Amino acid sequence: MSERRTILLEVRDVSKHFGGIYALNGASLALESGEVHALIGPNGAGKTTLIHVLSGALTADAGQVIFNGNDLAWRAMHERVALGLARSYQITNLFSRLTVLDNVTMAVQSRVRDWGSSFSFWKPFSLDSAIVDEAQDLLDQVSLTGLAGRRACQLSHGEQRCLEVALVLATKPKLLLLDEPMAGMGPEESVRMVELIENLARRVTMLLVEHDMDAVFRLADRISVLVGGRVIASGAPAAIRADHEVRRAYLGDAQ
Amino acid sequence: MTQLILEQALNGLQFGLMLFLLAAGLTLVFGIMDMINLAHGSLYMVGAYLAAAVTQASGSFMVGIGTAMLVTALLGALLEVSLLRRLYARDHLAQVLATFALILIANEVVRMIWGAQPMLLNAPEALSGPVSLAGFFYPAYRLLLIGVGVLVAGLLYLLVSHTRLGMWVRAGASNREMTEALGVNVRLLFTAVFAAGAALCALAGAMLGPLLAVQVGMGESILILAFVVIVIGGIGSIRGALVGSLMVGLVDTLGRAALPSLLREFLSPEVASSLGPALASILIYVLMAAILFWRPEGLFPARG
Amino acid sequence: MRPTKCLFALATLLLLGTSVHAAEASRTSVKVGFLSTLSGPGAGLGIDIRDGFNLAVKQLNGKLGGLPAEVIVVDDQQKPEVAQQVAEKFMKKDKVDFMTGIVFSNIMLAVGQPVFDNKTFYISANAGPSQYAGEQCNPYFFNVAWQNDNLHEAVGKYVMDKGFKNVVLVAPNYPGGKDAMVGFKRFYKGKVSEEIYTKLGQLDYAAELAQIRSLKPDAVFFFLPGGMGINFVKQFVAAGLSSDTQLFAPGFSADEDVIKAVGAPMLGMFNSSHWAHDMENAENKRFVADFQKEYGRLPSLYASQGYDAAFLIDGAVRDVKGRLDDKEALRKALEAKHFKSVRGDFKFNRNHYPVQNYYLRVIGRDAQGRITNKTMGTVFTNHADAYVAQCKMK
Amino acid sequence: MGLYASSPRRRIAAAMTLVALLALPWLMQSLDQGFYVSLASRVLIFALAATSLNLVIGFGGMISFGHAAFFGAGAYTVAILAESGVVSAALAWPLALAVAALLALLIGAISLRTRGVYFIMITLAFAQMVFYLVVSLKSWGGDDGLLLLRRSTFGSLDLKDDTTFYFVVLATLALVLLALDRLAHSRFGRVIQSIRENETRMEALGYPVFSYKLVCFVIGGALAGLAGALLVNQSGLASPNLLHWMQSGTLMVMIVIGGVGSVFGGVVGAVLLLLCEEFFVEISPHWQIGLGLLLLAVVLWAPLGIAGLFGWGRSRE
Repeated sequence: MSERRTILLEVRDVSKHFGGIYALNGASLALESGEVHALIGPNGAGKTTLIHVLSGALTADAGQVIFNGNDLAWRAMHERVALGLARSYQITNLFSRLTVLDNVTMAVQSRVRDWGSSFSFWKPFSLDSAIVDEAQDLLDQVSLTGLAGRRACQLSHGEQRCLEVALVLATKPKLLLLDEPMAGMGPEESVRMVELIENLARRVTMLLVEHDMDAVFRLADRISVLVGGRVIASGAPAAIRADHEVRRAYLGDAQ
Repeated sequence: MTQLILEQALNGLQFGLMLFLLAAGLTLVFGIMDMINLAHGSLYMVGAYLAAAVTQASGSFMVGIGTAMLVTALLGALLEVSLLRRLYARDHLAQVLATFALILIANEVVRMIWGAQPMLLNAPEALSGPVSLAGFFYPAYRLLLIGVGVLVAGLLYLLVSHTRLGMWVRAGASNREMTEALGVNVRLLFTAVFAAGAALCALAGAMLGPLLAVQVGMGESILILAFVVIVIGGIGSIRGALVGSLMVGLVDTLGRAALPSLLREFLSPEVASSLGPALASILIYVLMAAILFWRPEGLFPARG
Repeated sequence: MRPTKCLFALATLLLLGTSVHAAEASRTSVKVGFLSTLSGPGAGLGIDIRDGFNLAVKQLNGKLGGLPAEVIVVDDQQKPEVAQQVAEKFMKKDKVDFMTGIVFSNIMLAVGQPVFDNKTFYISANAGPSQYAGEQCNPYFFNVAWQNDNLHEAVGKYVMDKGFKNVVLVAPNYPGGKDAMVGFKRFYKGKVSEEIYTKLGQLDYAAELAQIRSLKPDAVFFFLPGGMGINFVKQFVAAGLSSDTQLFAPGFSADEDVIKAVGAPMLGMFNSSHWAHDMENAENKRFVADFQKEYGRLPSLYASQGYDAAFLIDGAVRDVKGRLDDKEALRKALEAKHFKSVRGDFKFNRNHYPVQNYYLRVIGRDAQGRITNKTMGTVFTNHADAYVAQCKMK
Repeated sequence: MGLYASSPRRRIAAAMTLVALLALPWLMQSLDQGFYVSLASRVLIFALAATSLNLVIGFGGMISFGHAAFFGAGAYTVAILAESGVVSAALAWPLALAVAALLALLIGAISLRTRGVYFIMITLAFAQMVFYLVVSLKSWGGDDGLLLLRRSTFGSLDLKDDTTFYFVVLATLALVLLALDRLAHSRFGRVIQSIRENETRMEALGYPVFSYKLVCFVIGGALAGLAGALLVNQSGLASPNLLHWMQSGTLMVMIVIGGVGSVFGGVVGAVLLLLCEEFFVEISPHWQIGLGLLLLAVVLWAPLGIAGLFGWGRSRE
């Protein structure tokens, strides 16, 4: 961890309020390329709001977000994805009536830099076998190969979470925003998900929002703590565990 | 000139208030139940026909209006319980199509009962002349319409903002799930709101009958205007419906009256005479598109 | 796959199931396609034309020119595109010999050309657009009523003669309405302070009445057929305008259908017509009496036109002895007009429009206390339309 | 439901229907029932119009209540061009298509900023604007509409002949259906259908959703314009009623009865509705009650339409 890495994402003094309530109040954060960075904090601390601001679903009232050297202000959601920023959803958000394979092919197909845009009206998709092959590969990686023909809505909750990850991976992101990937999972499913994330960590930078502290401390290279819309501490897991202020504001309550 | 503007403004007010009678029911059904009801105009037509038929049979316009409101309210409640209830959970396309089907059915049933020719409904003799109003004549019947419109708007305001029932209705419009959780019998509330909306439709139909014509298809053109009103005002908001109705009524009437002569000031007479009416008739739709562009949820959104 | 086939088989079956005709050389029946406005605000006019036409056929024992008559009645809903579809069906499927019934000029103009191209005779019992009187006059078009301008010309002349100085004109924005204004102004040379065009089918005239009030004319001439006129007169009186302003209208806006709906406010209104129910001639007396017996109401001028249209066909079919395919002979027979009209006499001009008298009527109470039209005098004698010069037909 | 997939079986059925339709004029002529050739042209033109709306609603998931504007725009373009002497189909029809496409681009670019009910209402508002604008412009015939006294000319083809015209219409419809079938299986088709299924997710995957929807809306509008160009040639009148919102409603009824989101849904619906109208109107003037009840029944119990009942709709398990 001592070697100096490049900063992939920098959040500078971002604020966002709804009516009179500040969900984010001058939050700042820096992600180094290649790390798994966990974002923790009590409920209502503004974690999901931050994810929304980063992905472009919400616009910040103040502050700046720099991703890979690009200022993200005014960039639409799809432009951010093209820059290599992808997110998963806290509540499963799939094409529930499409098959599992179609879900993933739609995600693979989205990569303009590899396949060109999808303004192709005549050529049957079935001839784009490279896209289908890649989708099959991704299903392998999340161990859903056998379920390719099922509809997404017929999968179990854990399987749907895995499919969610496959969709995000398919966009080949530089940075992955994972919003509570283990929410609502049973113990066995959680173990599988942790393994999956560990596997991915070698290839992609991640910002992980998660409540499961065991998972967070096992996966994260660094942890930031968000309280009241502000990052109160950032550092290696051990340092965070030891941080006095964090213990008082957050972990103290939990443990 | 001032007299002309005043008279046109009164005309706009009268038109707007009658639109409000239709829009009030529509906006509540739309807001609370998230249901597009194209058949709202058919209730207006049915109300007008009932009023005409009962007035002819009984000889009394008041009896005609009363019966029409009552029967239309019952019909509305019946419709809600038997059919519309099944559509609340469906998508908008299904709602549009099912209620479009109701328009077709209602038109044919009316045609079967009362024939294809317009029906005659005359205002009471006493109201068929003009009254003197600050130096000029204005039709007494149109003044009555303005009075009724103001009265209904006032009553609705009191009902919605000062009674328990009104509180439920407002709560239902802004958050249905929460209202259910508070233990309000939402199904009954829906039926009641729908019946009340139907009664207001009948009132509008009966009141406008002597002025316009009681005929098949009368509901369709006014329905679109009512939709414009509630979209401008914000779906689910009674206040929005009132503001929207008055805006549409005044903009439409004054636009028709003033725009052609206004354009004549800037353009050649030929261009003005062809462009004037064209612009006047699309004015309210331009207004609606502009409002949706700047405020995609209307002026007074009920949901928040 | 099977459902598609089924559907197609069904369609074919339906197509085949409908009536099949064989072309015949000498006719055993006459087919008339009666296309008219029978629903909506203009319905009263179409219904009167139909009832007049049917009454004539009934008096002729269900025959026209001695051949059994088949009259196919269809509603055009006052929509040009509906009328076009019906006309096409009349020509190509029913293969009618004559068409008649259209009320409104815009519908007539939408339907006319294909009908003439198909060499089907059209006997107009109402619509008389200026186009068909002038440059576009056609051997297959006959009008037993009038040219659109005529009744308005008569009012214009009367208003001029009576010395009115400041007139406002109101008419719907369609060919008939434009013809009306042109016709009125052809004989009225005084000041017209405004020409107001309203939407066809408009029912609320609040804005127009306010405008009239501010213009302070001494007379208003309006041409608003059917329900439009009913509403206009009612609202005109309700607005208190009738005390200072004299209303004038062509017979269309002041006929029995309008009087029945409006009642007393119409008393004292002047209007023009080529026919009136109180005209003294044997044909008219029989027509008015039979019409009242059959339908329980006084006939309107529309009814008289429908009635005349049937008799024009009757006379012509009789003259050619049922050889309906000899179009040339049939045309000559129609031009010769082998019947006596209920309006007294008229003859066809070379554009196939009538040359006839026009009268002034006033609305008052008759001997039985009914509100109805009374004939006052003659405005024009043997009056032709203004467009015949442009017609190249011999 | 899910993504549209056509089976070989369905393709064979379509081919057989095509053969039957090719034989129709010959059959009708021999029975001296030329009227039905003309009727068939009309039905096929409406099938084309309904199909264009099905692309927007059924595939794109955009509930447009203003499709009549594009239908009418095509008709009026041809009629206005004919007034000024342009009668060549090779020129007038593509122009009608282009005008409708341009109008759809304009209306779509503004309307697609809104969602749900507001989208339905704003498309309706724009269609009403077009309607009232046309009705008020006297030079475009106002309430009366514009007459097209002569059909367009098309090289050496005599379009005045009902049978020739019928074949031109049939060829156009067949081509459009083929193209739509290809489109449904193309990458673009998959994208718009997925947007219909889950728009937010498509956005999160990096698709410029707005552009895809707009392109789909414009293609739908353009095809409606082509249908309008054909219709004005069939009927000889560009009537303001073509632009009326009831016309939009009727097209919607056709695709819902036929099958929303099925390539042949629009065709099935148009054929069924217009043939019913043609034949039941003679049985009873009140046949629209039956239509209303049928529509209600379809909405309540067969949301996938006739095509869905027979399983020619979207792919199933």
